[in-house]
Amino acid sequence: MNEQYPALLVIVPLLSALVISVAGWVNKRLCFPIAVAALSVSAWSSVGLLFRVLNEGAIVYKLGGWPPPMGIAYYIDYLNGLVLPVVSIVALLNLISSKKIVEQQFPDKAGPFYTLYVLMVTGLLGIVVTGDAFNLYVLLEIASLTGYGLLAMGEERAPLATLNYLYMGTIGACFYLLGIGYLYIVTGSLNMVDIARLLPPLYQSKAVLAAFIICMVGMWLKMAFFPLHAWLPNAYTYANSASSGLIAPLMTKVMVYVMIRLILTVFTPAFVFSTLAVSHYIVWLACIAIVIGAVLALKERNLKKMLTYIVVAEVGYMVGGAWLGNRAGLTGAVLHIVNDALMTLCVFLVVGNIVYKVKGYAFADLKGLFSKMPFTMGAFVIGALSIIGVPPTCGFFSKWYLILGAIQAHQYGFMVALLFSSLINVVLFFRVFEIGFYEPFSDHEGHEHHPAVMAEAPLTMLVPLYVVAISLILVGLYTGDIVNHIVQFVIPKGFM
Amino acid sequence: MRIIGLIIVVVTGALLIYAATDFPAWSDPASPASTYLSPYYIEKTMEETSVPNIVTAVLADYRGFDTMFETTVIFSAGVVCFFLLRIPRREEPEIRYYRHVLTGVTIQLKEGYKIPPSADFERIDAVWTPPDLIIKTGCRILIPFIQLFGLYVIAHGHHSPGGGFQGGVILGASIILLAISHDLRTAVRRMSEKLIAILCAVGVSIYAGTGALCLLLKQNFLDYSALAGVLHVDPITARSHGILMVEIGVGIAVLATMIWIYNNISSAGRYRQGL
Amino acid sequence: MTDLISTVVAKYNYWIYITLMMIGLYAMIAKNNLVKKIVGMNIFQTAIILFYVSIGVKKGATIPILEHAHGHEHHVVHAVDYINPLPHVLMLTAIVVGVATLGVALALAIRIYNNYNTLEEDEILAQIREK
Amino acid sequence: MIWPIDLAILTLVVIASIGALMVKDLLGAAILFGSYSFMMCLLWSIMGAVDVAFTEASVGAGVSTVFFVAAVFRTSRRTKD
Repeated sequence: MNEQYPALLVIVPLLSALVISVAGWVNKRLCFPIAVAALSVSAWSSVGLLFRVLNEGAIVYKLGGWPPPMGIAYYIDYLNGLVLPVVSIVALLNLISSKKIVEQQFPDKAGPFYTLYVLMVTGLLGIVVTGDAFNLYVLLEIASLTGYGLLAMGEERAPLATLNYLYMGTIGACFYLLGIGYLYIVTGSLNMVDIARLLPPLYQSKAVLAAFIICMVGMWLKMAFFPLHAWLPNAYTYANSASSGLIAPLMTKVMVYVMIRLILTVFTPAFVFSTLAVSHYIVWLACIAIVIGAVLALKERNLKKMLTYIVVAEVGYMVGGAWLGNRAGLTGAVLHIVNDALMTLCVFLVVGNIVYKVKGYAFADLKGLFSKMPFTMGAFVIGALSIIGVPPTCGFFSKWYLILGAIQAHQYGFMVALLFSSLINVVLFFRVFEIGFYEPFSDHEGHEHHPAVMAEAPLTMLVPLYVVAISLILVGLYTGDIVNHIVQFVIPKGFM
Repeated sequence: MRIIGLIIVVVTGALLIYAATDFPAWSDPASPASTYLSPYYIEKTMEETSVPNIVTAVLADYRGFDTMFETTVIFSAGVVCFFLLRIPRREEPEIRYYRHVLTGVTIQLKEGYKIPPSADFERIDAVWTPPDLIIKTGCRILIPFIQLFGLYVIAHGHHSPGGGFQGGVILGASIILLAISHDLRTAVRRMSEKLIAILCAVGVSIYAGTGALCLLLKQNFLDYSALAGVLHVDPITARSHGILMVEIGVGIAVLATMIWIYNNISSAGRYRQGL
Repeated sequence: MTDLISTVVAKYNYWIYITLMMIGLYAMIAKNNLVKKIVGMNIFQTAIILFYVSIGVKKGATIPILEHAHGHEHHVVHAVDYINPLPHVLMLTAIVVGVATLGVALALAIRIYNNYNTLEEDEILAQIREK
Repeated sequence: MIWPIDLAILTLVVIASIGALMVKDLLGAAILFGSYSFMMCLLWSIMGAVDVAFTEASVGAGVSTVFFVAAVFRTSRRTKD
């Protein structure tokens, strides 16, 4: 049974999305259980796949029975073996906590919502697992289209923000398609490993250089890397909290994974770092991304928009780490994909709970939340500490590898940017703690001095939150094992 | 905003032109794209899948996984349009318009009043819709033949250009023609929204189900040669039948999605008044 | 000079695809009306399809459909005299993705029109600033 | 592969695309966009891509124009630029 895991991983959510769509018309209550069952099967098979990769090394699964260059093949090695469980578990946890939000905001459209939710997870899992460049484009379109649908159901400004996201996202996806076209016209193949085999004699050709630039610009656009990040804050802020809880932690991280996959497998680090000596400028661009992301977050007066700017800064971490060009930097980048997905999920689940109970996420609505919603704010403290980078949590360890890589690569600007953004994060989060903790007692005209009655979020929203909060600490403690067993084999031997 | 646009356009255009100088000359048979992978498809399709139309064979068999996700893209577009636009039906009374067939006089009734369906009054969308008897009867005659042609295109995808997508769109276009020539209510009465939504999911699940069937028969996903046992036929023609089953699934999915998207966009989700 | 003209004419399709793509990209960035941006997006996508299909063209080759006699005697098939079918398969997907994105974009445009009663970007931003 | 027709259609395609973007009325833009898609379909059939031409004709020229016109009817024909 377990040699069919790669197929089950993507097909079960796809088939269940269709069943949910029909169930939405026949009997609405069935939608949520089917969605949870589907995502748990795919989470189970992704963990099973990770263990199979640990035992047997890279797995190739031939779709339709045709050998790779002719047909489409799944190519699962250590890199996507690590990212797959993160994507499916993050999606499962957010799904559990989104049940109450959906019932509160659009109860009669639960069927389509869960269909789009599970289809988006199918697209993301497919992107992470596929070994064919064009197949990755089709899955990218599924993930983006369902993302537009999920993000557009929100406040009054949500459709406009999502339409801008649609324009930028379509340009990004089409640039990626064009980059694959340039590779196809020069090599004649579409399979990633096959292209990497055919590329070396062509390293000097202008078409391959242009293909690389276009693919990179396309991916930077999709992951909202600094100069191209204008669409992200509005798109994620005005969406309903169930969709932003799914898309904020996953979409940008999976795009960073695709960028690392392009660097490591398709264009091979030899081409990227030696032929193209451009990594120095991109690390500087990442520094600017981190600094601008942190500074713009200071300006915001509402919690959700502040967090979206922190997501933009985190993308700067990962891109900078990947482009440092040494082992520590790339380890930090890959580890940061895992950690940042969990951290962002924890923080956005907290926002979901707050919006569910308080119906607002501006700083004014956060008054006295520590007494009203102690558990939610407790998890928010753990998430904030992890984003700042305090040792027991996982945020510290990936930042540690990034700084180590920056020093080894003599990119001191990147190191300074990392430390600067950590300090800014401290200011950002403690400002929110201060409002949440001290605010209700210090406002003089408020006469009610009795502590606010505890109005905590329902249990189905608290349990996933605490699972994530605890996992932040566990992943932090087991970083050594993760690096030694998995991330170490991600980077090819020849890498200095 | 225009200047930024011009700068970006000029820079990307220069990069693309700079790279295009390095391409192999246009339409020369020795270019890498035409000498690496495609000769295998051209020479081996007839032996391995007995389908003369190479594009359909590559589309549904060699790279069938792509096409399954492409059908999922269409399906998700239909669900997104429904999710965004559809306003749940609240039975509040509406102003109705009728036209007396013989004299052509149009009547506007206050909210909640109806004329029972009778031969000499026909319901119209709004006061200004002119009586278009010629268009209606013309379309009623034309639509069955469009649908016949659509079915032919799906069924004949093996031997001639065409296949699931083209046939599905033509069938969808015939129902949209009905909705445009008459009015949205007759089209929705002919194919109700629930039927379309379920047909959409059924189409994609025929495709994914065929693949899953091959999975159950101990082969990799979408490996049609596994169907040889079920269809009692040798693996090569099993592949051809597998491709046909998949094309039918795609046709149904595309048919239903096109109508679904049209219904939601043209009536902006209220399903009362279409184009 | 003549080789310059021959190189330009030899790759005429690629210059046209680049101009079309730039027209689409410019329209998406500079146009003020949201539906005009959607038209620009579609032109952008069809330009990439033009690029892919012009990869597969071969001089003196026929369409990628094999004449088959039902008698099953397999005359040898030479790859040279058939057009490369792979870009056609990829572009069927790209066209369908283009329509799907168009449908979603128009649905969003209708929702925006319901909220702001206009489709001009500057008028919408003015209304947002008022609120 | 008739070479001059290919050049003629390519230039017509560019003209139609610029026209679709410059015309001041959205319904006109939708119709011109339909003609642009139809000319692209001619281009594919000249280049031998018959399946792509069939899809572009039915999907590109056919259904997208219907969606455009339906959306323009539901919003407004007025456009400033």
